[in-house]
Amino acid sequence: MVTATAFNSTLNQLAGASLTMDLTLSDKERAFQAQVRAFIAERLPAHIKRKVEDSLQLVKEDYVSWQKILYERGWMAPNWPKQYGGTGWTPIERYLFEEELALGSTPRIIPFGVAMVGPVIIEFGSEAQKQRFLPRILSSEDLWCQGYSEPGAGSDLASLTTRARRDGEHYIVNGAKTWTTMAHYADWIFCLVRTDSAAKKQEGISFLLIDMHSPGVSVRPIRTFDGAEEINEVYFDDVSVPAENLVGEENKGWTYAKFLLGHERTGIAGVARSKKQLARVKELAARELCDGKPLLEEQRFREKIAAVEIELMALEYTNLRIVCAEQAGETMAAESSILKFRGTELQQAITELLLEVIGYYAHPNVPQAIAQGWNEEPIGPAYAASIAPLYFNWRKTSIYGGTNEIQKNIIAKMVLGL
Amino acid sequence: MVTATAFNSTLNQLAGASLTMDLTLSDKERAFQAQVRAFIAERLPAHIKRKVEDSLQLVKEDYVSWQKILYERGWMAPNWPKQYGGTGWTPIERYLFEEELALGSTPRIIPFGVAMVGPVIIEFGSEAQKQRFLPRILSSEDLWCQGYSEPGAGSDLASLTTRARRDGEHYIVNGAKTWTTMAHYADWIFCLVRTDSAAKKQEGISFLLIDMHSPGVSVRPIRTFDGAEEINEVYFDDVSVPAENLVGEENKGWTYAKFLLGHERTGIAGVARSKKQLARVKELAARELCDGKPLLEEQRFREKIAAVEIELMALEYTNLRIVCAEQAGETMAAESSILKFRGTELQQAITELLLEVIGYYAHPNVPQAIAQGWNEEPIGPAYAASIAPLYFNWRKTSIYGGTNEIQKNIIAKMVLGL
Amino acid sequence: MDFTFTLEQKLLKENVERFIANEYTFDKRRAWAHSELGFSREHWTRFAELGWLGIDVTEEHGGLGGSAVEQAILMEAFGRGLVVEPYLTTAVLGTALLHHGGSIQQKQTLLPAIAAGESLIAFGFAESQSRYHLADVTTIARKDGDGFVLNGTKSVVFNAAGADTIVVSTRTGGASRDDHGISLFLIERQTPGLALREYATVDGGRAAELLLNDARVGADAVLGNIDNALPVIERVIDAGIVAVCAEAVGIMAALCQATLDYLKTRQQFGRPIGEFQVLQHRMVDMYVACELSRSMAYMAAVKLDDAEATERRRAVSAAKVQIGRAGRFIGQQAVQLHGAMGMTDELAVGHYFKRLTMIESTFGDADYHLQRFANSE
Amino acid sequence: MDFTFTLEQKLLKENVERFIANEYTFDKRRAWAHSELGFSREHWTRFAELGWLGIDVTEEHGGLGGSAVEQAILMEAFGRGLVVEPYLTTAVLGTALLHHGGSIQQKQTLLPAIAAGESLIAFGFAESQSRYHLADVTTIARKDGDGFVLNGTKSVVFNAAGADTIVVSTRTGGASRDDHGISLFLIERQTPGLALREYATVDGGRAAELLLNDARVGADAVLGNIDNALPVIERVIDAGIVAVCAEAVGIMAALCQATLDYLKTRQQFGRPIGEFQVLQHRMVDMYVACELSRSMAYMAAVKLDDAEATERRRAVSAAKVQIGRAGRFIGQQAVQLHGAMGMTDELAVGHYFKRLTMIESTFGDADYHLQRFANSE
Repeated sequence: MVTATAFNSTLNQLAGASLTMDLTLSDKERAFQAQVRAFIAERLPAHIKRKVEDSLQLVKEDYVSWQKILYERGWMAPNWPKQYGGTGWTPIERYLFEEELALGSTPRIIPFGVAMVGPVIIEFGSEAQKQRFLPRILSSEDLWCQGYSEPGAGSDLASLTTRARRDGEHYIVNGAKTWTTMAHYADWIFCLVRTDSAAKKQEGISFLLIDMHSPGVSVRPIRTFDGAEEINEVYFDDVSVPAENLVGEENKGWTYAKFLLGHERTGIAGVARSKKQLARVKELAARELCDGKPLLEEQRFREKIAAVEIELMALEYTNLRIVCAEQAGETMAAESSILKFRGTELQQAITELLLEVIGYYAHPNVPQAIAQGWNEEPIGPAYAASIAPLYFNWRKTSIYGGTNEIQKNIIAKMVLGL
Repeated sequence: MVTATAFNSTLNQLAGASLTMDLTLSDKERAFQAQVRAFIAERLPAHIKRKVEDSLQLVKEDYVSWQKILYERGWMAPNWPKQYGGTGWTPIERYLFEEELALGSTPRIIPFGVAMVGPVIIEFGSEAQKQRFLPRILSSEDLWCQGYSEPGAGSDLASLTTRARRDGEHYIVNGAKTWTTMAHYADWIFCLVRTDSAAKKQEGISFLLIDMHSPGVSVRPIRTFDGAEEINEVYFDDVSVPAENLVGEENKGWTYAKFLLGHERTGIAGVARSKKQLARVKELAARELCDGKPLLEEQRFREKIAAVEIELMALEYTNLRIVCAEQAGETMAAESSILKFRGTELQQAITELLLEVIGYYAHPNVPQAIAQGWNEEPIGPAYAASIAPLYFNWRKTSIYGGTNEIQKNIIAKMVLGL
Repeated sequence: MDFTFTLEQKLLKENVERFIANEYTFDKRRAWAHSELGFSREHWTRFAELGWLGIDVTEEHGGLGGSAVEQAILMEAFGRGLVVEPYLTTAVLGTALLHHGGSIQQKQTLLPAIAAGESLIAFGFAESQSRYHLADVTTIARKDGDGFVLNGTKSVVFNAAGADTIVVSTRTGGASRDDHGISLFLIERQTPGLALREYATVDGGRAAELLLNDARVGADAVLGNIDNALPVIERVIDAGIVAVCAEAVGIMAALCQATLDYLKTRQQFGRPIGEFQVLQHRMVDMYVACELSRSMAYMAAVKLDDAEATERRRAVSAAKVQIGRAGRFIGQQAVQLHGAMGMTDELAVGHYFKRLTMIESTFGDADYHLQRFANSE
Repeated sequence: MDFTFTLEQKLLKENVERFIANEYTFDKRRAWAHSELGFSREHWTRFAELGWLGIDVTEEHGGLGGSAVEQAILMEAFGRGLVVEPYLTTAVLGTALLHHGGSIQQKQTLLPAIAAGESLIAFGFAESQSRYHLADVTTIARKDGDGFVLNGTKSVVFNAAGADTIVVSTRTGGASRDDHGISLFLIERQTPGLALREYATVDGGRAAELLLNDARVGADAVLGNIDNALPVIERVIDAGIVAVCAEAVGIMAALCQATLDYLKTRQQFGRPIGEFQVLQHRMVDMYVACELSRSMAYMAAVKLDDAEATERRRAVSAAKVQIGRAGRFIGQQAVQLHGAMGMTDELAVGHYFKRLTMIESTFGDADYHLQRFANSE
């Protein structure tokens, strides 16, 4: 953990020892990039690509079919050790891979399995758990969701009240989880549950894997104000969970949860997806008119785009510094919090630009137009329908997964020692 | 004190009962305004006016001679009750008066006497104190300064340690005050001193008036990084102060200090001075060139000025709402904190624009050029020399008199009930 | 100078606020918004009875002969209630069009009907290429005998499908984007050649794309002077801006109140989240932004009626810039401070945010009005 | 790809940081800044011995043949020390002028002298009407026999009075602000007709107004091609931008460190002020702004040497925008968080702030470079 000396360490340590500072790709890296790019171009189904490009709604099948394509290629879990199905790539290769996924307009990988519970099982799970769960995560046979937040415990995760009572070879779980993204798609949920209510807040919490198809589990969708239905409440009513589904030790769940938070760095900033989206801003601004000329020719708007583009460059090269330092073998502190809060701020800024581009055509509410299989004549330009919902929906990015305020608390504490 | 219902009260209560909402001046108000304007035009010495217009350094004589002119006219203390030499003006007339002072490029009135200690003496002082001090404040025979902050106590005023020990008919004062603006000009200082060190923090503090010419008082100037020498440290070394100079009761000084904070509303936002300064931005931007045209014709810069101008309008009309509500007999809560933090933010924003206008000519450091009696050829445009020092010096406005962070704490507590 | 409400205005304010608080609950509002008509006819009749629809109608035409300040008081309360009735289009834009462009005959016919709640008006002033520029008009009105034949498309015409009369801006002369050559026409809803494609809007309202395909109107359909309607359009849109600014202030105040309540009640880490200083200061910034916006909305309301054209334009554009920026900040932060709760469709917060967002672009966004302001001197 | 320092670079970094920490105290710096010369000749000799003056000088001319990254490493440390020695003008701008414009003869004469610390260079590229536009040149160079006669004024020429050779941009053809028709000349400090008016700058440096009154130079004084010097000037100024960006990063880091230390030690209300969440988050924003700036400074340093012209310009302008904005924010907030202490001349904080402020306008402010970036595609 890095403290006050941070200004002279961590990010500042442009570590390693090569011949020259070089921001161009090596031949090997370039070949890798080309290979990934060609694979995506060849294998990503066109209808999925179009949905991603136009910010239309993806359904479960879109995610799963793309993940299976990656799985077949062996590229589903670049963040895993090779022995469990990882790729053995360097941090830079992983970064390039993420970038190509974004630039190629692929669906996001659902993170709950491969990026979240997977590493926890690999690090803390039993051999049996590894053999049972990891292959099915890789193959997308099992989809996962995350049972952390509760109605009474949002940012203050540790005050959770969902209880798991030991009863012979089982835990009996009662309680509720909320804001559970994709619970309606999921086969499994990894949960933080209270196993010792006498213990202090963060102690007495365990990390439990629960089959969503168990009796007593029910899911209620929560509609968000943009019109989407992607989050849910999950209720546990005397759900019986085999004790073998406990990860690690009882009452040590908080440790595993902390491991998970901030474990994933690559891609958390979303730079490549933001670059892609910013290119879309320019494309649409070239089509919209202002005083008879393309809006993109309006100096004011050009500079507004440029300002965001520069901020994005700053985040991109900071991300690269972190990746290169990782490549050089450095351990990191709260970098993921920096990448997350700046990344989401810029993602949101870009949706604001999109909204401004389309002017009055932000007003029509045409949810059918962004759903699967709509073929009617659009209202206004076809690209407009998805933009206001996107702007609204994207407000979540600074809230979910730890609000940006929480991220700053983390940086203040872990990096600055405040 | 207003709490959570603030959104429906205070500012929202556009109180009173006239025939129509009217933002133009009545005939009577207009006549008043004309009278003030004519007086300033006639009586303000030209060399002082020029200094104020060009943000040059004012010396003691400039302040005093202008204050004496106001005093002769009976306009030195519009904020005082008529019986003590006030003007008997309405809040709107006082607002108009302040505005004319600003637009007429008069020096600021030194606030420590007439705006600060004066009202405290009027409210809490003895009859003898009133007779002794008030006339000499009005006539500028006595200049005052403020002894609040101490080296160890900045925002946390109540932790002050300057002691006053009662010794018969005197207090013996020991300690130091700091950041004391104009102490080097002052004849008197009003001080918060600790008279009971056993009491809790805010109790045990008294409000004492100390003659700066007393033996044991010494003043050390503190140079600020802009090059100015306007603040000081004031040391008290066994200074003997007659007990009759205690204001109100011993150990009740904190009450009087709180009365003083937030007592003065008119003019605290500095809207009129900011308008004047913004006009100067435009004037200079019309003289500076950019691509062979006046910088003011550059759309980008015009809009940058416009953005500040609009923010200033918003503050101006909010100030007017408060003044009109006061005129209608309403009591206010933390409005002065709002006016102060927004006012200083905009004052600072305008100095940033000035800085940008002059480009490279912010670099030359020519302190003589802003001091009295410099007649050499200027380096670059004559108006440039004062601008960087002004920008630097004006950083103080969000610090002195309670930082803007403290002002927000006050609003959170007093208006929002947080 | 008096920047305070008169007794009458206070009374109006109390009345409309009581109506909103007691009868315009969020659940009912949702139901009306989703109804066939998109709003409540009962309310509309009630508005007429209370005189609200006739604020901008002179007494001789059966109205109250009020001012933009009274309209702003109503709109502010309507903002708090997220009112879906078409007050803006009929009782602000509609009446303003008639006042500033209407003939004696047109006024006599329509103003009493508006005040009585019997006639709804819509105004089509935008086109797909026009963005916020009111002179960027390509819909053509061609002289044909006594009357005119109209062809073209108007975009995002608020409340058009429910309107009895639709006013459209057309080009009768000049090149595209010329100030000269713009004319206004009153078109009856049932006119052949007038087709609408209606849709819901993201803020719970209704709008339509309006297609004119050889729609024929008589000479009496001309509103104001042929070729010289731009000043009328600008004046009318300025009235609309003042109204939405006041509405936005009502929304901002409601969001501030909701957020403040949430900060005081929501517990995290063993205390109300309102004890966290970062959230306190954010809340202060929201509160101050709201109050600054309120000052600007009412300032613009006063100047709309009282000031000459340049000063009016500056005041109105300044208010729109202030409110556009404050609205975005307050809307986003209200959602943020509510955390995940703020994202739900169930809470009113998101719906306030959506309406605020739509107000941002209505009648020109902050960039457009900053430019208008900067170039107005 | 490798965005990390090489072993050599790390060594350089350690050396220069040790030099600054041990020998360049704030008090000493103040004394040197106020001395007759404005800097320390001893240091200059030391810089030469350490090879620092020859980073941008090829080995054949007695230098190290290093890159902009090494210069940036030095400049970052110089920022921390608020170094007053004329490194920027001589060892960055001076060497770049020679590299990109100099004849073999000129390089052979001047580069070894620069590397050895024996020759100081200044560059006059701005004029009172030019603002940041490098082609806005009105100083005239008229052909006269074999040589040229120069007339005009150059503004705010950094370190001119101490320089042995001053390079100036002049107009030899074309109309004002034309890209074509700009030429560079090397002028010896003692040339008749060259007059300087020297002054201190607010950041502790020196500059001068440079007056050319029939100053005559020979044909060998031309640097680069007659009439076509603008690309050279742009390239040289880009190198200067990278250098001041790195310097600004050093200053920002120093301000962040000083502010963080202050937050941890200054007690108010019975606890360190660093426990107040608003100040914690402000400090986080400062820290992150500093790190983002560091990334951009080194990115621009790499691209200065490696990229083609358009990409180089974009990278350099992007860095200048980022650093201009971050610098203003960090500078202002460092003063603010130090409270009244931050206003004193005694503390280094205000002096860092002043230098950062001057860097904002040096070689073009954020607005200028945002425009350059936006129009570069």
